[in-house]
Amino acid sequence: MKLEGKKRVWAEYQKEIPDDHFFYVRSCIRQTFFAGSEQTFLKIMRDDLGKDIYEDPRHTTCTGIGYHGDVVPFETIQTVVARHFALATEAGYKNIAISCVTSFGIYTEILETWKHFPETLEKTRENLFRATGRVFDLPVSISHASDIIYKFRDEIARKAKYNLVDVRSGKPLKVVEHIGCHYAKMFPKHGIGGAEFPHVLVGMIESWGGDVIDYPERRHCCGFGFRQYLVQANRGYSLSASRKKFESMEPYRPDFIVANCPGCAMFMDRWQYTLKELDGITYGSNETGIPTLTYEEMAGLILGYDPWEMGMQYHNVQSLGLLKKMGITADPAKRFLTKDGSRLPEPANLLNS
Amino acid sequence: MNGSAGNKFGFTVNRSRLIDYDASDRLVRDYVTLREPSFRLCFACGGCTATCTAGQHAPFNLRRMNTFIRRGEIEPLREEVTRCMLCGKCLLVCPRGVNTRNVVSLAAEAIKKLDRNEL
Amino acid sequence: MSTVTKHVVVAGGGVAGMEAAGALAELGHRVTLIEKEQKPGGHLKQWHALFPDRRPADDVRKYLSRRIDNRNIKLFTGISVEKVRKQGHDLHIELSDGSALTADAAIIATGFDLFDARRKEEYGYGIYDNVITSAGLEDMFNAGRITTADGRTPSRIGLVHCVGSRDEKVDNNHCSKVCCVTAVKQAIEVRQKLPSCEVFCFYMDMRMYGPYYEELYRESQEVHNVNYIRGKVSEASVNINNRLVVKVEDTLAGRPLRMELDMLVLMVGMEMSQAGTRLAEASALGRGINRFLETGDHHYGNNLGHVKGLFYAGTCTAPMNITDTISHARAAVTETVRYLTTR
Amino acid sequence: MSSDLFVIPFNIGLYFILVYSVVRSTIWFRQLSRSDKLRLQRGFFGMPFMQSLKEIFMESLLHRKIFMRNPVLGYMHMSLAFGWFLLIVFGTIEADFFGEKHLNPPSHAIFFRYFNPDHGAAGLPKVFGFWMDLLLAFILSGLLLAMIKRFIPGLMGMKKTTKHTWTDRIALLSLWMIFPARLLAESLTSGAHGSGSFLTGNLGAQLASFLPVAELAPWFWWLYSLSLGTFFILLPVSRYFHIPVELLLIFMRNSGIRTGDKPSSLTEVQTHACSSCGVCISICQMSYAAGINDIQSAYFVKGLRNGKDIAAITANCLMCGRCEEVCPVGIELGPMRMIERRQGEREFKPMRFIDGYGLNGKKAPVEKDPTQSYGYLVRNEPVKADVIFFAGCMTHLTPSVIIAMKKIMDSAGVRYHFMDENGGVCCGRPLMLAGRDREARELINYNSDIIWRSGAGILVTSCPICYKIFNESYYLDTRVMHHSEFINHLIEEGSLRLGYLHRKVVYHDPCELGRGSGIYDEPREVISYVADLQPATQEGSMSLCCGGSLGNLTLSSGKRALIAADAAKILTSSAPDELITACPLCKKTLGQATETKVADIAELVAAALPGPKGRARVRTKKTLVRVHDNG
Repeated sequence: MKLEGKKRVWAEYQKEIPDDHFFYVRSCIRQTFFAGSEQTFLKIMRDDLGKDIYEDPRHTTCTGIGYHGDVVPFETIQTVVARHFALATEAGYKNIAISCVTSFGIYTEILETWKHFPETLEKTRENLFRATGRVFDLPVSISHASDIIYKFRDEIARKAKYNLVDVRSGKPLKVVEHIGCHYAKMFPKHGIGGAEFPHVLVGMIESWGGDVIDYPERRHCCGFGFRQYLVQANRGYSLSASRKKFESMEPYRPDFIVANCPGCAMFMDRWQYTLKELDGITYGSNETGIPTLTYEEMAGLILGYDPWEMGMQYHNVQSLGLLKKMGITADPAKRFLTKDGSRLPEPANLLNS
Repeated sequence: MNGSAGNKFGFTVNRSRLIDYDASDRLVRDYVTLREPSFRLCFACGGCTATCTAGQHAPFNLRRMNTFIRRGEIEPLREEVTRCMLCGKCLLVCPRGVNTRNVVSLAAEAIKKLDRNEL
Repeated sequence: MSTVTKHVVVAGGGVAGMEAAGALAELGHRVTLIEKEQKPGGHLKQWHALFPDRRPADDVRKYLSRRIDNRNIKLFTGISVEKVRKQGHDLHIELSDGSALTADAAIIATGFDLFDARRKEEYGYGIYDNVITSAGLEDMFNAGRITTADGRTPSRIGLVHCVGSRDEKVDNNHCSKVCCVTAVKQAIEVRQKLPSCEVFCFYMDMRMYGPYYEELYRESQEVHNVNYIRGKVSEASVNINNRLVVKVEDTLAGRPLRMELDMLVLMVGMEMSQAGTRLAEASALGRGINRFLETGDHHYGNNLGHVKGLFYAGTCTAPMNITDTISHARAAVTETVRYLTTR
Repeated sequence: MSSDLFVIPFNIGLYFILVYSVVRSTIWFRQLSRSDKLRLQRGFFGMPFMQSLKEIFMESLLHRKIFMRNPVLGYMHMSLAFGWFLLIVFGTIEADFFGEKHLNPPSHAIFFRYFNPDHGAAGLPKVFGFWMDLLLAFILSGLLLAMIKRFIPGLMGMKKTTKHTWTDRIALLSLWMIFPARLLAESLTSGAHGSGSFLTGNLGAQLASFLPVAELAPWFWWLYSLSLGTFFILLPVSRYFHIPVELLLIFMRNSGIRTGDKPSSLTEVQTHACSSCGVCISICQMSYAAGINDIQSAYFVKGLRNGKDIAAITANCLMCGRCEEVCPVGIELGPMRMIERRQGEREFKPMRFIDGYGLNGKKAPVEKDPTQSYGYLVRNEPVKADVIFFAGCMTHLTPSVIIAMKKIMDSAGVRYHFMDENGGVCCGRPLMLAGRDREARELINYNSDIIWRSGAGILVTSCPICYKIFNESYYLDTRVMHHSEFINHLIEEGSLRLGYLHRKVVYHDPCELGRGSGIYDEPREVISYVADLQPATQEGSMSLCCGGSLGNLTLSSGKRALIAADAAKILTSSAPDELITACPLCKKTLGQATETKVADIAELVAAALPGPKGRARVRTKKTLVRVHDNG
């Protein structure tokens, strides 16, 4: 592997990420499954990086899942996204920060469409105005939230309380990074590092002391594939895609997986349990499962956030071993207790618990 | 489809359609090629399949079978290979002079041997 | 034939330029041959053996050296032709060193550039240690050693056809014509030099257009046991043993295929050369959709541009093999001489 | 007198081989099927026995067939076999007449000169001595030829000679030693005693002039006895076992026992009856046209005899049947190979001679595979017709034949159903040729069903391959006709009006039609009715294979082309306008090998049909052309 080669590719795929003043749009899946992650992101932005990031409670789903699931027409989704732009315009924001990779792909696709087919933009303006009476300006920049963390990765590294390092051996942790397909595969120039060798998570991991695993199925889809997952009978396709990835990364003995897409993080976490049930195989060292983190959680751990406060206990694969390896003391007994000591519901069938 | 899979999930892991070249072996190919070197010459024009007598009645695709044998994918051939009537028409149309009839014959033989662990 | 000596500038000292210069000089014309590299010979300099008969490339190199060994030819190396402009009856030719020449006619033979394999990022050229190009393999043949980056003898090599050719993603819809037969030739050479090494060609179509090419293809299967898989490699990666893993659809099986390789050779195609592009743009020469120089007529004016007195030879007009390049250069000379005598 | 120890090796050998022959024959007899046992018993006490004796005399002793094919080779075999036979007969008579007593042990006859060194000075003994010397000279001349054949086969008109195993070599050496040793032993003894006739006497006298003949003589008597003894002992494990076994084969064959389709005593007797004479090698097109010299019947039989893995040899044969036509021993080589092909898929277990109950013990009966291979075939509604035309797979690749047949049948007003017009099912013969009878049977059943339900009286096929299996292996209530027969029938019944084409044509007999089915005359009658039929260089029972044969599973296309080119060259040597055949495979194969137009008999006949304005006449036809067997 020649790092210069990768650096050259990375240098070709750099994009402008604004410094401050973001309009944040949340992700359906992330706020459902990893609600703590979005909260962590906002906290990092506001408290650690001192940025202005605004979210409007009136913003809705982008309807991307419906769009990819063939139930929401393109005209509709354009109008929904236009409404978000209108909210940003109304709040005086020109930089959009997007939590979800599906949404990021949708926003990018729509902006590209409007660029190449201006009549669709006009039609959308008309549709939005007729439906809501709102008008909007086109945003100046579209960033995925991971782009923003990527941009400030070195600043975070300077404030780091922990590193991606095995505290006992001093060796870097081995990290599998997974990029959501819609982040760069559709429009490589909109993703940091392009589609083949994305740099967005690699940059974070390397800045924070970890080693990235470049395994053969690195580019492969996690298996979400809307139509595959949304129809229960088709989920076997989804599951087999995830298994392909696990089998491919397994020989490298990864310490954890990190994804920038909420769907990917969810699938690569949950499917490990399903595969254990169906195939009888548990991946990861000592067959304990491979912890799957969101990049917000990874950044939060670096900055010393309480893993239980970030909601990491609600992952199917528990990360106690990982935390210990990083030297983070987190009391397992407090995983399912609220701050005031009352019990939280405890999920069944946890791996590595 | 796995909709009726009898487990609590209602689906199972799909079998991969991937030809994993490193996970399979080429015993049948080697058996055939050693005995019929002209097997190497096939360039998959499909002439044999087009003229095939058996192929008019049932799925029997010598062109694709040759490819599978070369890749070491024997599973799909187990039944197909027995459908040949050995009539020899394919011999006459093959532009590369592959002894197609012997290829099928040897492939069937090799698969039987494979199943008896004799390859 | 002209009895009066004329001055012709030949831009580019590759196969076409050398042949054209030699033929013109033979007819008594004064030729200025301008080559941007330090030595003439073009891409042929890098070749070890030529298809289809695998004769040493040196044979043709020697022929071309003899061809330009003529006192009528003045060879300038290390400079390039930057602009050609009509000036009265003559051509005003500007060179990269700032100087200029006046000529009665000129032949553009700026040739081609090999496709930069790094642009097909998914193959990891320049990133994975053992992804090389066809030119790189030719270098290995010249060096007499085919080894992986860590010095091991490869046990399985894959050759990917159409890298940078017939690919809209890199804006090259054209076929580079020679890569298929080059792959077959190189596959045979690898099998001969490393008999225990398996060789796989991943092709979209086998375009064996020239004489004895198809025979070579047959030989590669019959005698050398080269394997062919019809399908374009979609991506390459490395596994934990630092072996390459390629993914391809075996279109004849109708199923995706994955295999490990020790070395992946990218059969890089031909593109209009950068030097030729500069010259064409500066001189306002028309170019086709494939970005090569557009000729006056595809069938009977294939050496003509639209500037009178300016002729095209070789791969600056389209991909072609050495045989066709030499013929094309000779035809350009015929056109040039006709122009000089009837002007 | 028997105190002379040198006779011991001979005696051991002789009694061993006698006992062995009895035991062996008994085993073989017991392994025969009940009906074959009855046949043999009946044959032993009837006409077949006389026939057998005659055949043994003509073939085993005189070697008539080899003689007719190759006089020098015939002389060689005759001198050795007949000469030796006479030597034994005369020697026994001599010993009986002039010996000390009647009914001497065999050794007395064989070593007569030793025991009677002074015998033959004058009178009747002298005449006998002369004859004995003459016979010995006769044998020695044959031996000389045998040696020449061994080392320079070309001189004997042989291309190749069979390869020998080590037991063969020792047996050969001992055989070669027998007569020179006898010559020297007798000459030395004669020299010492001043006896002997023109050969032994003169040679003895010569030797006596400078050698101590009396001291040397016993050594050569030892050598003579040892050679005989060694030869007899090695006989069962060498190629020379054929000498006694051939006699048994003749009896079996004349009693009506046939090879059949399963291994039996007869197949085993036949493997041992082969003398490896090599005639089958010289005649084989794969040998002289394609340079393949290790698969011929002699090698096949030898491999079978020696228990070698002969799967490759078995498969690599055109099954053209030419070798069987010329085999001097009359071994049914085609059926023998077919039996082996049927065994093909089974695991190979080498057979050793000693432990042998032979082929019967060697292999299990054909495996019964319960699964159907062609279960996918759908039974269609039958079409009723008087005549069914079955083109066959190969004919579909020669559409001109189909068109011609349609024209002919339409012209003759035949109401026919074209059974495989839209692609039928293979007749099963190619599977059968590959030894896969079970699968073939499935196809036979499928096709039979269609034919039966059609109610047709005549089944016409334009493919000899189909023809053969329709005739031999289908159970039909339908007359099966090759299209050449059918056309002949149409002409004879006067329903086909044909003109005459002024073309010189040569007819090529397809293997499956001629040798395979015995149809030689009908095509010739048809052809000579419409064109000028010229004789071919090799035709009838010795006609050539075109090279395309489906009988061979492994022959490469390149080798096939060589055979085709050679056959085409011979067939077109008289520069005919057209080369006519009656098989689509021959047409295709030969068509690629010659510039001469190759046409099917149907095409020729169709060309002779009257055009819209044509004036064809119905001629009475009876110019019978007979095949000249030049075999």
